[in-house]
Amino acid sequence: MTTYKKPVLEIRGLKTQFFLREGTVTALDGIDLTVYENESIGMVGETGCGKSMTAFSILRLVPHPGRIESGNIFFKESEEVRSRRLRYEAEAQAWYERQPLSKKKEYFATYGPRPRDRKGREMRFTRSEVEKMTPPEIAPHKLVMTYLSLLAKKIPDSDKIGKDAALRAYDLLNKSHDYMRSVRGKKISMIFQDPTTALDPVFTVGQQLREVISLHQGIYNRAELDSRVLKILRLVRLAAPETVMKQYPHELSGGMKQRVMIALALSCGPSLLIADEPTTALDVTIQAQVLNLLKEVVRGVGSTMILITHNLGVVAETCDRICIMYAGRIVEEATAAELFEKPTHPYTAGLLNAFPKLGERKDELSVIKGTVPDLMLPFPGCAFVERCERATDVCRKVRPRRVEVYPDHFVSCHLFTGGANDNRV
Amino acid sequence: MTTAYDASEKVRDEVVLLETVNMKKLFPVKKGVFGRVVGHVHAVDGVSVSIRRGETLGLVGESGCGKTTVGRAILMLTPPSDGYVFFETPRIVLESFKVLQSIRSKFRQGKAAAADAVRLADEMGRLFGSAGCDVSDDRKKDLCGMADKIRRSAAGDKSLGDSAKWREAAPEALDDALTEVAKRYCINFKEKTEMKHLRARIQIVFQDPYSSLDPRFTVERIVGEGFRIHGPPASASKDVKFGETERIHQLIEQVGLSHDHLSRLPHEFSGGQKQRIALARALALEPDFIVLDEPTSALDVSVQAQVLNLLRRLQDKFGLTYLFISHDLSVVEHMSDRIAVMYLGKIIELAPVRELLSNAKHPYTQALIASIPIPDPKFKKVRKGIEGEVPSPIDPPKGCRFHPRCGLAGRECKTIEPLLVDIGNGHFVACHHWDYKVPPLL
Amino acid sequence: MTMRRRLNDQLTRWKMSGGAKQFVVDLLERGSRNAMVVVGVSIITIMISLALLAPVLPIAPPNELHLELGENFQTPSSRHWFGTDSLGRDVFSRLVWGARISLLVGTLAVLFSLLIGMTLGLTAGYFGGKTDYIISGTIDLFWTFPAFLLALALGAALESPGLNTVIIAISISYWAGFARLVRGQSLAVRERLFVEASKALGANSRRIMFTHVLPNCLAPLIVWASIGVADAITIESSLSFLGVGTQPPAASWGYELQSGKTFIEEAPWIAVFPGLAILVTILGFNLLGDGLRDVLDPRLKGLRR
Amino acid sequence: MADLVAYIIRKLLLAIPVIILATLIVFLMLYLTPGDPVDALAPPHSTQQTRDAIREKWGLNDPPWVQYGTFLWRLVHGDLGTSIGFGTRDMPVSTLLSQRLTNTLILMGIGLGISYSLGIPLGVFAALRQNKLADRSIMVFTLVTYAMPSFWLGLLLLLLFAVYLDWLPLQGTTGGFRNIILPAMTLGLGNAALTTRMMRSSMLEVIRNDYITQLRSRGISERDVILKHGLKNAILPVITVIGLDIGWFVGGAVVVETVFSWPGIGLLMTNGILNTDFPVVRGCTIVLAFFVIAGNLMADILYAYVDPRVRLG
Repeated sequence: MTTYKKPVLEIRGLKTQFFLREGTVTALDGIDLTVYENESIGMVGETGCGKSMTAFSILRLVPHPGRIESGNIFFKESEEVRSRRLRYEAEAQAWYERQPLSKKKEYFATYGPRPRDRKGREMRFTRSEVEKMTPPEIAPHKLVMTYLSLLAKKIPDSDKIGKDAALRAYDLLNKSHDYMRSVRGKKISMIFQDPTTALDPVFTVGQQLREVISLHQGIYNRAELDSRVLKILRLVRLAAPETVMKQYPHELSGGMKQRVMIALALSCGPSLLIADEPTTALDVTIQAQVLNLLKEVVRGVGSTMILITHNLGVVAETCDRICIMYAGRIVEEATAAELFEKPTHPYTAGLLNAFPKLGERKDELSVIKGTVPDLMLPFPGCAFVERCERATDVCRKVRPRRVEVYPDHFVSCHLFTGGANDNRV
Repeated sequence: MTTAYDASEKVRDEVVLLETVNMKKLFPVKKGVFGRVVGHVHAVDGVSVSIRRGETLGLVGESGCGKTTVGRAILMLTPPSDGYVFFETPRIVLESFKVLQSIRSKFRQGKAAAADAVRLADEMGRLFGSAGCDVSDDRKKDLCGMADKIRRSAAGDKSLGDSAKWREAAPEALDDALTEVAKRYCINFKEKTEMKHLRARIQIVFQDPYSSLDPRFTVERIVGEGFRIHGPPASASKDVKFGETERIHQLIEQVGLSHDHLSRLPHEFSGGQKQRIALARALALEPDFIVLDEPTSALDVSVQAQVLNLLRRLQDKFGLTYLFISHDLSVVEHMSDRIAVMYLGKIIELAPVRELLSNAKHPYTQALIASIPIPDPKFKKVRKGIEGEVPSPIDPPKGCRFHPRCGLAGRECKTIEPLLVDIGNGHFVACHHWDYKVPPLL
Repeated sequence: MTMRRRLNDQLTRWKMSGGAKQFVVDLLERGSRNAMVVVGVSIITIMISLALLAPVLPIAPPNELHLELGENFQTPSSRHWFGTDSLGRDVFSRLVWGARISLLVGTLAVLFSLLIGMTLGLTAGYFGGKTDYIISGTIDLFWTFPAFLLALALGAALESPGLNTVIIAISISYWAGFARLVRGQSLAVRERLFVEASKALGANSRRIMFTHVLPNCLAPLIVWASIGVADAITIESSLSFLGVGTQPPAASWGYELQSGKTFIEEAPWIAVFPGLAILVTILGFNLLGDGLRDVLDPRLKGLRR
Repeated sequence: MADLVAYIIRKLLLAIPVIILATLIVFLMLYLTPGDPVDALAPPHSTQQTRDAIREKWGLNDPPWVQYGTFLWRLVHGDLGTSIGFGTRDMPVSTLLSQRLTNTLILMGIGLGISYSLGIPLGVFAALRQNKLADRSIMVFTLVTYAMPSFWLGLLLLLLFAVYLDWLPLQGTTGGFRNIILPAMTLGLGNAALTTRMMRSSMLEVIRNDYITQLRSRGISERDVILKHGLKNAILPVITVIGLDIGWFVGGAVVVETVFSWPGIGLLMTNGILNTDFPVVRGCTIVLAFFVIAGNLMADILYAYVDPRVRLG
């Protein structure tokens, strides 16, 4: 009884890099994610795994010197266009599957590392070069080119997704800055981690809320604006909203500030809400209050939420689906119940065991050995290989593809791709 | 034959590693042109807790509840404004001390009767007559003499003259006795030089690994700083040729780092490694007691697990005693033998781990446990959290400090402050309604 | 080649040693990569060597008068690079000799202010309480009061104008910056947890001050001192320009400018070149200071003057 | 608003000890002068009678604290003694000062105006073009401008605009507004350079803050983010140093007035120094010190007005 779920946001092959003097940091390395309507999806990972960067990339607010290098972010696609795109993608996938393993590495942009030259720089191809590399009898090669040519920052007219104007029209990465501004705050809204630093200190709460409401809803009448502000402050259950409206952020407590932040994010009824560690800076009892509020309000507004956190407990209670991120990649994706019951990726399993659980006291927590890898170094294979107990040779060399191990449960690990047994490498 | 007697004797001879008696720390709030003191932040307001050798006491609470101040006050980093911090004190001394204190408060209120004077004299006699109390023999003789006179005066012996009237003499003798004991056993009454020696035995690891290491010092200097202050490590118990360098190498290995880390500067390390360095520094002087002030809250989950395991291992190896301070009840539960819960400068509940989690009595503890998100979606409970926020510690609520947020609060909660009472099983709670039946939590 | 390798080895060893040596190597290494520092150091080196070599350079004596017709007001030429002044003195020679005075005053004044400031700042930070209250009040007063004006008033009131007067006046007016810096830094460092840890190990205040606080003040002090020399030179030349500073016939840039002002229409070079000399020197020290600030401690960007 | 008023009152009260200390220092100046204090106050070659009268008037035989009291008392009544310099001999110092006060205020006012109206926009502009050519050129330009001694800059401007181009008068006040342009420019440019650099670094710091990203994430236009939110936050550090700026201007005014013969208090002071006219120098110092104190007070109040967080303190 699989009901059709309508996707709000679909991310494909998102790659974001930071260009520092010391080298290039790959913060996001080919993220694929589908967010469906009215669900809340949790993104979990440790510091530097790229979970916040995903949020900033969606809003196209990647700070300098970072840049979104490639990928697509389809927002509110029409059903017909989406099905067409999925068909293209399936064709490309099928073609990819047919390739010998050694060539897979070279070609596939989304699932594999980019081809590099001898000095380790990324190679960029012209169209003719790609055609030369690609066997002519394979039709979907053009899709490969999409990804490769996106790297080259231009869309040739021969590739399917690139050429399909209807498809491109939904890609946020193709939009003008003005359009993005109309999306931010109105259609996609964000809640920040630390409410003490994320509210402008020299404007009152009322001023900040009024600014956003009047910008996106075209209301300029002061009285009406004020009534809207009060309404939204009541929605987030702030006691004495009239007073709060006239106060500056520093006069509020942490929990109140976070409520104001939620009010700001919800003020224009966004269809997607991204909450980046909304409770990390708060105390545990306040965290419970804020989480309850978030759940309730999001459901009430009929919005979709991406909840980013490092706390497994928070996602377990709040989210329907969970993505585990590691070193800029999504390593596992499943429904909340499934993930906690059947953690499949070794990292997920390690993370779950390392987390001290209330009422389940153990003599020793199981640990994941070592530390997070340096994102400045390229890893051709699996990012977790250095810390993995079950790593094999193939893990070091080939990046694992995303496979569906159980229904709606995806994992990127060679233990499940069959790659571990692949001796063609 | 008399095993029960033996056991009780053992308890009486036991040395309590650390005990705070009614410890307070007030921070003045200044205002105006001339820095007038307009009030006090009651950061720690009468905390009495005792820590046995080899155990881990967990201290939980939300930000601003004073848990960090407790740790810092024990180390005299912010010396307590009032109260006593006993270190390595025989239980009999502590017990007598508390009795004497209660008698003193009776005298202060002017409610003392002759019977109290007799009790006082008995208690003083027992305390200063025993060998367990480590006070110079002269002083012991003096004080026992005083006690004797008071007893006789209270018994109606007129031969001693006016100077020995128990009503005047008793408070004086009490103060003398208390000061004498405090000077010998309390950290916050020690002289500077004595304090310096004690410092080697009580250490701390801070929350923020980034600012707890001097950015200009190499790891070797950081770990060896203690030796520059207290001289080279004691070699008596170890091999004869056991110098500073060897000791530093040993320490750095014990915390899971390697020798080539020694010449590096702190900024080259990750958060978890920095915490290991801080731990090595704390261990250098072979302390008995370490205050762990949120040692893992700045770390990621996988690294946190590594550090927690390391702490456990070191405790077993060196027989360390920990005060583990954290806001995270799950981490505290994992680490501790007993847990104390703080709210607005007071301990409101204290119990062994299992007892506290399965049988929490204080509404705040219950709410705290209920607020913790469980990483298991099967427990998608409707949360019974608490409303409102922690009031300002400058002007804490009268009566029970939790009453404005408490669902059980009655009239007495608003006026009478509940005391920490023993309800059995080593479980203490400060609530007028602890007996109220609660639904099971987990 | 082996020399170089040995030097490199030595530097690496120092780098690993921590403490002062490591700081110096770090400073050299990072400084040499910063363009501002390199330019600043080059300018300062040239200025200092000119000043030091003044007596042996093949230039005319600075006070040699040539009152014969045609010898004064000479335009710049190969014989007189920067021309001659109203008394026929060689402007270039007077500038080189003037550099001695400017640099001497600048360095000494900053050295004295540094001493006063560091002592008072450390005292305030070390003792805290009432002592701190009084000292920091005084610091604030001197800090808000413009150093130049104070130096001018002092210079006008003090016994006899001259080099010593100028140095004293500038030192008295300028120390507050250093004191503020050291006090602020020592208060900030004392809050840091590594100081708490040191206390927990049993270190006394003196040890904390000298092993933790002072080394952590070093970087900002160096930055501040470099900018301070530039300020002191500005003040000195301004005072000389107003006739309060160094007295003629000693060659001082400010005084040269003042005397050139009268002939600005007929002989602009007499005033233009001394100004240029001041500009370049101050630029050199400012560049060094700004560059070092970027290199050593980017957080100091908010500091001023 | 009540907290703002309380803040102002507190600041006013705190200014009192500062004023007392400043006057004390000025009072002590007399004892730095060589020889008998009377020598500094009495005109040269004056009779014993005049000298005695002056000694009597300032109570120079009294103990020091009484002398200080006398000095303060006379100061409060506007009596700063009489000039002993050539040409202004026996004129009350207060009269001399009040004649020149307006000129100095005009000069400083226009100078401040130039420095902020130039420095703030330039700084913001440079920050937004960080490390681009425009930013680099502005940074080099400000570095050089700041290193220029003001008297030299003044001379160069004179040379260019008055001598070679002959657009503006050389010096004096007869030309009306045209006279003020060069002195005010000379005074304002150096500080404009400083303000630019400060504004730039402050802006760069502010736009790295979380709340700027938060505002962007709400779809607020870049112009509003920078000019409304960024500017209001970034200008705070600039406001905190307005007090220092005024001090800088007071010092600069002395030099600039001398270069351009602008008849203000600064010129009076320099002439006083050259004429060894101690009472005039002392009077000028007091007035200029009051400028500095008042400037600091104004800056504090302005800061509290702009930044709501300060008032609590």
